[in-house]
Amino acid sequence: MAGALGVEHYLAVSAALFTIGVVGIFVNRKNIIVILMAIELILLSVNINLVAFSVFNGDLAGQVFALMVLTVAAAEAAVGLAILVVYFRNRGEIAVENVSVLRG
Amino acid sequence: MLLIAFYILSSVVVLSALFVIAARNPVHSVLWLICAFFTSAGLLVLIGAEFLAMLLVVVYVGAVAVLFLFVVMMLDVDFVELKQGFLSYLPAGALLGLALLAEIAVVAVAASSRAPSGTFDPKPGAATNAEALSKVIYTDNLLLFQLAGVVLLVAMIGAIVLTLRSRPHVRRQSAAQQTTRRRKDAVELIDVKPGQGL
Amino acid sequence: MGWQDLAALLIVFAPGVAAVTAGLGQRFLGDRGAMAITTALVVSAAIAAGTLFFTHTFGAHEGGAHGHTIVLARWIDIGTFIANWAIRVDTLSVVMMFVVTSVSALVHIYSIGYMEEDPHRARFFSYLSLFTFAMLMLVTSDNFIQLFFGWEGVGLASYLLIGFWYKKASANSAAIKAFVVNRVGDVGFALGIMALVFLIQVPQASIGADGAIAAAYLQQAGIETFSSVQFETVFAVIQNNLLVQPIGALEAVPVQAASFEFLGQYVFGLEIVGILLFIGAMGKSAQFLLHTWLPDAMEGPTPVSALIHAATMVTAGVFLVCRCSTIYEFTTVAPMIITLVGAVTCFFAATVGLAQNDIKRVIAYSTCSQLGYMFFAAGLGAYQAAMFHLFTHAFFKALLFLSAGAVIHGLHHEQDMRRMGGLRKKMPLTYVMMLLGTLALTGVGLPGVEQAHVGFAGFFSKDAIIEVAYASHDALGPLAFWLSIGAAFLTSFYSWRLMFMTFHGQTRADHHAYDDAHDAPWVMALPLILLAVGAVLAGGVFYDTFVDHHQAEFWGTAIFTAPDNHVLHDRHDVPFWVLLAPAGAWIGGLLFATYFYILRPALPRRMAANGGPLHSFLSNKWYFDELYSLVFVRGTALLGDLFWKVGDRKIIDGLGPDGVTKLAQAGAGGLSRLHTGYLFHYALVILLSAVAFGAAVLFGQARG
Amino acid sequence: MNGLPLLSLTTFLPLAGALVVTALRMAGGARLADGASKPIALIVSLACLVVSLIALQQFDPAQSGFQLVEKVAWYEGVSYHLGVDGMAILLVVLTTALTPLCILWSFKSVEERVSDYMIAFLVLETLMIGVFCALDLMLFYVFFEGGLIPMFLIIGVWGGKNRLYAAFKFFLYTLLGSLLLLAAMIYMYVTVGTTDVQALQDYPFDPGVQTWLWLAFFASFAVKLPMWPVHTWLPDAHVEAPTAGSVILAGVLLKMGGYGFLRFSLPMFPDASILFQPLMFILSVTAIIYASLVAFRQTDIKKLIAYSSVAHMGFVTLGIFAFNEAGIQGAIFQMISHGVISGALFFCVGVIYDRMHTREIAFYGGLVHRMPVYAALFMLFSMANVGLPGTSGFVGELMTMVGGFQASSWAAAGAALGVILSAVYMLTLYRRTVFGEMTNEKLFDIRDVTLTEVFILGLLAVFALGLGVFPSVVFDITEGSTRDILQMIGK
Amino acid sequence: MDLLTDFHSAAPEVLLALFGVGGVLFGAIAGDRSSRLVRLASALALVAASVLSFGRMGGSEEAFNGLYLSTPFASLAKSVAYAMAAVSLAMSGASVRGTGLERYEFSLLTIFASLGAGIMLSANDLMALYMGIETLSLSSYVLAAFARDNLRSAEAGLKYFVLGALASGLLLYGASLIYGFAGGTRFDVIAQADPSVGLIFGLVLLLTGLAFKASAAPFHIWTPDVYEGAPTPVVSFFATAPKIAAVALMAGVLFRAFGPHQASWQGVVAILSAMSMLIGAFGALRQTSLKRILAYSSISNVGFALIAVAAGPEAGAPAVLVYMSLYVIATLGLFAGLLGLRRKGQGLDLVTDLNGLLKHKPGIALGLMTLIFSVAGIPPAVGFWGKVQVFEAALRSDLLWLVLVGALASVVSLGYYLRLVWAMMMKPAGEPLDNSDFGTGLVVTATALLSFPALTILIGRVLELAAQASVG
Repeated sequence: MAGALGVEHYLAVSAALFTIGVVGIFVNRKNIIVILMAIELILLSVNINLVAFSVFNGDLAGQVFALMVLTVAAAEAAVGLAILVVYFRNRGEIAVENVSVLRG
Repeated sequence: MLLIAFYILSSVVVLSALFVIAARNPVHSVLWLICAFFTSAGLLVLIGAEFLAMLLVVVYVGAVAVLFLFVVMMLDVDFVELKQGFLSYLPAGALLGLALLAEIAVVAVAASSRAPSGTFDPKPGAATNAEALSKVIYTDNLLLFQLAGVVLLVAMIGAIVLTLRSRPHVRRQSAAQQTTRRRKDAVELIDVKPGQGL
Repeated sequence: MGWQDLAALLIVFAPGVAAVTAGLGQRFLGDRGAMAITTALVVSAAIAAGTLFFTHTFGAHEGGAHGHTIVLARWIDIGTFIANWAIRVDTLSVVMMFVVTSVSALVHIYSIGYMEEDPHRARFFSYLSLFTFAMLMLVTSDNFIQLFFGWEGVGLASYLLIGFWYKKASANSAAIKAFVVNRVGDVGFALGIMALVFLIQVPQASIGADGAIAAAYLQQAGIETFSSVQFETVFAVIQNNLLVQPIGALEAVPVQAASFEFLGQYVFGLEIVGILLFIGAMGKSAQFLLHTWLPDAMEGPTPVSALIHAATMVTAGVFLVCRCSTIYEFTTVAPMIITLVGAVTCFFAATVGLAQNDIKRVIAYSTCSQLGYMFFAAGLGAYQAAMFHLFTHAFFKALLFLSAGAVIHGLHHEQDMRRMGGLRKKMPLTYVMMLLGTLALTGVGLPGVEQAHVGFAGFFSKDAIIEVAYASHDALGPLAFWLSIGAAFLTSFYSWRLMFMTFHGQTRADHHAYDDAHDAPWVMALPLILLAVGAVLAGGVFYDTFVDHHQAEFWGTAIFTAPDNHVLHDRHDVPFWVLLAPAGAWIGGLLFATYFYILRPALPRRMAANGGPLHSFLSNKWYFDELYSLVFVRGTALLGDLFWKVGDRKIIDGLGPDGVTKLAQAGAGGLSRLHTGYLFHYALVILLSAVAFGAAVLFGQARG
Repeated sequence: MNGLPLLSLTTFLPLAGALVVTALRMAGGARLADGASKPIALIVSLACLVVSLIALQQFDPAQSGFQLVEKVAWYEGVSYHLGVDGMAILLVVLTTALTPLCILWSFKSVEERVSDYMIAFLVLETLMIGVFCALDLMLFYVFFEGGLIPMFLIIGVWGGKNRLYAAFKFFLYTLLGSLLLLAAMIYMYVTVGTTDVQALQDYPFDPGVQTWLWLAFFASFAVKLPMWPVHTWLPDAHVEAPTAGSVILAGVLLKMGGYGFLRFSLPMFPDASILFQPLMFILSVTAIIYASLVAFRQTDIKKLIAYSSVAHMGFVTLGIFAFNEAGIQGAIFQMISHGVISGALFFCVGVIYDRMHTREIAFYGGLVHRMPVYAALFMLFSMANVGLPGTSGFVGELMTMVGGFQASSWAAAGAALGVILSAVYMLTLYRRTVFGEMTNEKLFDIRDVTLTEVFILGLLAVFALGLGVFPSVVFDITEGSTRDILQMIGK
Repeated sequence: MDLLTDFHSAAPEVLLALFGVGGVLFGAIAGDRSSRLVRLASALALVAASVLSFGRMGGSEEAFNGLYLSTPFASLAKSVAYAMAAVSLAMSGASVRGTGLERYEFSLLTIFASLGAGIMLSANDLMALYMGIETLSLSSYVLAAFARDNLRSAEAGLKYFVLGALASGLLLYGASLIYGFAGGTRFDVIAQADPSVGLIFGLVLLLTGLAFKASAAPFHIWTPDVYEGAPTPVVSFFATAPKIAAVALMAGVLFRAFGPHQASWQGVVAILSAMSMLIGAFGALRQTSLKRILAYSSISNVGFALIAVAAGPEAGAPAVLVYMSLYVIATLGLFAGLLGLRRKGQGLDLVTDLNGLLKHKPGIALGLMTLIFSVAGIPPAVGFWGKVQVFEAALRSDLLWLVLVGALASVVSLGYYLRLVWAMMMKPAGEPLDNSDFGTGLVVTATALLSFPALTILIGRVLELAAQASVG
């Protein structure tokens, strides 16, 4: 049914997404929201990985795992955005470059 | 056929992901993110993981992405000056990304040379993918399900505790107060004598 | 314990008690009390010592044949290394006790007058007694360690007394110099003791019938190998040529042939022991190269110079060499070195004496020179002659010093002979005493008429030595002989120079001082007279006993003479001119001195003024002080600064703790700067690390 | 009497005293505690001295091996194991004898935070005694390193101007060495399964392993001793420490290094010890000469004496690594003698420091005019430090050199050079401070030693002379332990 | 599949979860006035959970279809973690007063975080592990930003969140690879898998995530900032339960799931350990903020604990437990001092604020000094034995170089520990401090007495317990 479609294809996509997400986190210097989105990309790549492994191994655990990741991603987004809002209220901006009161 | 679909979808996924981090306007980023989720859902459908594909759309696009949009709008950031200097950091980022990619590639090559032992099956022991999943989620993986609940609870408490502000001077409606209100509390009859005032 | 033992105990400990009482109790006793106690105790010791000496000398000789030891207490007792507190009574120690206590007693008495005006008399007398005690411990020791105790003890007393006037910077420097130079010698001595312990390791098996003493000792200790620092045992081992097995040696060899590695060289054990011990003697006796402290020591009060730096302490080196006659009899190099050093010193010191103007310094160089005589005598095997000269020298040199003290006292502490002259009339007694001393020193007597015993003390002892030098078959004998003749001439010259400059001619003194000049009071005069008696008679009276017919019985086992050593006997066979040569030398010296200082008194002053390399060479004491100051004093300071400021601070601390601290701080600063506070930097760090770890593991996986 | 755990009692009596003072401090406030702490500390330390003397009396020098042993299991392979041999009991008594003197001294010279000071001192005493009594390496280490803390506080709180630097240097330097010791110790524990000293002494370590273990132990003990070139903490620590701190530092703490070599390095790693003998000789002789030369150029009295300590400890290592009876006996004797003499010298410095608050040599001069008794005592200790026969300093130096000579004449000759130099720097110091004219006006009113000071210095003088004249008192006691050590090293 | 059995096996966590949910309901009704009550109740609940965990030390119990495994090792770690969390929560009372932190959610989030820690420790499956981590993390993010009107707190929360999410992502990606190559998520399944490149690479990424949670260098980078910015009571909690959980989890995962592949990860852990020790030691040298110093101290101490992890299961497991327990006890005491001491109503912030503590509060100063020496591992304080155990484990596994690095780090870190002692004991007294409440003194004294002498004397019992927990 899957023909030549193999797990490595999905791994490749996932790897690309993962890399983009990772790079996105620190290439971006202006807006924290984009960083949060990059994190979502990473989680997406993980999900693709998990599902692919799950399906190609014929084992459901991966899909359950992906389900959990999905849930957590949502929760994480909520908490992350809440923190962002708190930060914005205090600071009045969300530029990544200026988040450096704490250092040294 | 499947392969063609896969290639199309996957290129869209990767491109949209790229745009997510490259877009000048965060609103555009969110939209590209939604696009990436949609196409990923398509990728999942290709291998029969329909239930998760659906969840991806529902949870991500329906909840998370909208949340993002909401916050982006709410925070009313001056977008003009943002995104400057993106390019100057790109080489370093690209280099690191390439290194990471190379490592994963090594792993992937190893993976393809030594294919996973199992057989392709998105719905082991069940008619549909959703059924297969539903059989295990509440039984074998009860603990996880409960913990997911806890995580969501924590997220909820967290979001509320951080963002909810009880403003003491804001007048709020109090149903109990309204219903228990009696006439004598509200109205006072005063006999005003002319020429005297109150 | 016979009366002799009791007497010996009294002799040794009376001064010790005196020192402690006067030192600790000066607050309660007061100056007079302290002086009274110390003088009384030392005088009683002197009387006891005199009694002991005279009975020993003129009594039954068999008593002196074998010495004996009074053990007082255990001192150091580690395994086979045992040194006791003990008093050894034999001829050598009896002679020394007599010399030490008698001179000391006279100096004590003399000091009562001399130190009259000093506010710290109690301290002074305490020191004097302390010195006497230490010196007595030295001479009565029965082992090397106790000898060393006394050895350094007299050094301490000398240090304290030279620096007695602690306000004077020069006195302080001189005291330190004396102590340190002595320490150099002491270290040689200490190394000698160590080498001896190293060498004398006698395995039980090697003890035959001959080693009776050693065997008994061994049984008593109940051990297999023993070493010793006790004279009796050590000398017995050497004389019997027992087998010894130096530590680390593979097999036992006879001690006289035993050799071991010392500072990288393979050397004969006894030779190295002998040389090292002699280095100790050189320091104490101010021999050539280690002589520089003695003239400076004249900074101390004059009685101190008489007692310590003329009569007793400085002769300890000679005593040591004689004590160790056994060692030197079985070695060849060590005695040659002694002879050489002694001969050179006797001449060198005499040359320097020519050009000194300080009255005490002249006598000090004279002492140095005379000690040289004693040493080369001992080096040539005539230990008896050395001891004899030591004995006579004690009297006439003490006399000279005390007389000089009387002059200084009379002139209100003027020591420069250029500001003296013509004192003969002002202080006639002192003049006579000084004259007697000079006659004794220069060795005036009738040569060749042996049985008549006509002459001053120095005549007998010094001529005996000169004859020995000629008679000796030693390769260095002729050198010693000619140097000693030369030195005798120079001695005569500078002695008379001293006499003439001080007592004759027109006075050059400040006229107040000259008018006030007077003879010494009786407390000072009495010791002078007694010493003069000694200076006149000691030679003639004891000649037979010490170095002639009765010497063998007299010395008994105290001095060991090898069977083939006939030098004392051979000296009787020297040609007549050899007997006349010393006389010629002193007459020549007298004539020259008369010419320069009586007939043409302006001449030497002009010579001194014109300088001339020879004069400045001599008056600057061959530039030894300058050389040592440059090499040792400056060198030490330089090295000290180098090690401290560069070594410790820059290198050790700089590279060590301080440097590391700086490095750590810098590292901390770097880390702190890396911690920019920027999210993307943090993310970068995390990702980079992850990638790096991944790469490392993949690489490792690929390889392994 | 035999039933009493004498060593534990000796060890922990001071700690109990410290707890009492602490309780007072917490409950009654600083003022009350300050007043009461002095008599309490003195009484406790004297009681401790008495107990240690009883222990000494119970100790039988004729027996070999450890005596007065107490052993309680602590955890696997490690036990609370106390016991002493001749060397240890003497060092214990040295500690218990010096501490009351230090405390008595501090009555006057410590004015601030008296109760805290007494607490620190008593705790320090416990730890020091523990070091010498411990027969388990782990226990030893606890005491050994624990001692850093009170000493750090003593230097840091009651020290001089530059105390921060000195206290940190002291702590970190010694700690670095100790940690290597710890690593080696744990390695031994892993290998043998126990840290019991006797068991480890009996265990035949492989020669290659011995080398490394020896080096690790060396790192610790060399710093503690201190040996050249890791000695530089000592002058700084001494200079900044209060008088009593310097006394304890020089008198007892330095001895831990020598004790460590004798108790552990030699018996446990005989092969390595022999292998490193040349190195130790070189370092010892370098220390003797180098430190003496540096001492000669010092301008600070305490620093000078500190460097002299470095030089004198060089004799200790020289003797120890001679591997013969004379050397080791001499080394032990030298440790005790140095404890007395250097302690006394630091007290001597303390006398004038308390009066003038400076340790600059140049400040002083001509003290003998105003302080004749002081001058006499100082002279006595200077001479003892120089190693004049008749004082304890001589016996230690001579015996270590005799021992050293038998192993290497070079070493002995080098050490002998140090003997000359010691005279140079001590006499120069004495001359510059005590002799000469009194030129500094500030000194005109300086008072001679008080009765307390005379008592303390006099007592030490008695010991310095007594041990010099009758050293057999010590040798008889240490003979057994020396034989044991030599037997274990196979010589 | 008896649910009751499962719940019984996981009783401590079930208790916490139930309490948490109940607390939410109660708090919602009672409002912020109830915060004090909720806090006390939460502390009690944690104590109860601790006791329950301790009771489970007897043996291993599997539950929830093998997702959950209660090992003696985990039970002991949990017991300590819960107890410490309880104390940290209880003592936070004084310091949150009047800072806007006095809200009941604070206690509940702590409960949930502890629950997450507990799940982490008992996880026998990658998914359970992940859920545990996320429960803990999400609560922690919120807690860090809890002082929401404070910019520093918000920034701390933001940084913690962003980096934490990144780390989670790495961890997850690693987990997905492990799942893919091992064919399962259960630890026992993973343990039986062949060591393929994918598995090992996944492990590295997983380790990255775990190292982040444990704040092991170089993934420690968030720690100083978050410690500095987050409210002190929160930091004191961070230093206890999550720390133990993260380190013990790392040990658990590596020992149980990757035990057979020790050769692959030993090097990584050893490097993590060495870097942590060194960075923790050097980083703090020039810091002036107390909390930053404590952050570096925790990094360094985690490094020491990781030595034991690198040493492998046999030698390392008890050492990890002992080390972390002793460290956490002492750290807790230190935080109690920091929380309780105030000057003119302000908490202590800089090292110089400690000046002259001995004069004003001799008891607390003495206690804090003991605790500092315990954290630094100087005998006779009990922290020393942690160090000994760790070094012993390392030497049993031939990791001498780590021991040497540890020794170096010890010396360097003493540089700043001594600075604290210096400030407290030797600096001239500053302004007098406010009266601290009874609880502060109690906690400081109690932890100090535990650090020395109680546990020093009873160290044998402690070590036995740890050994028992690691074997059973």
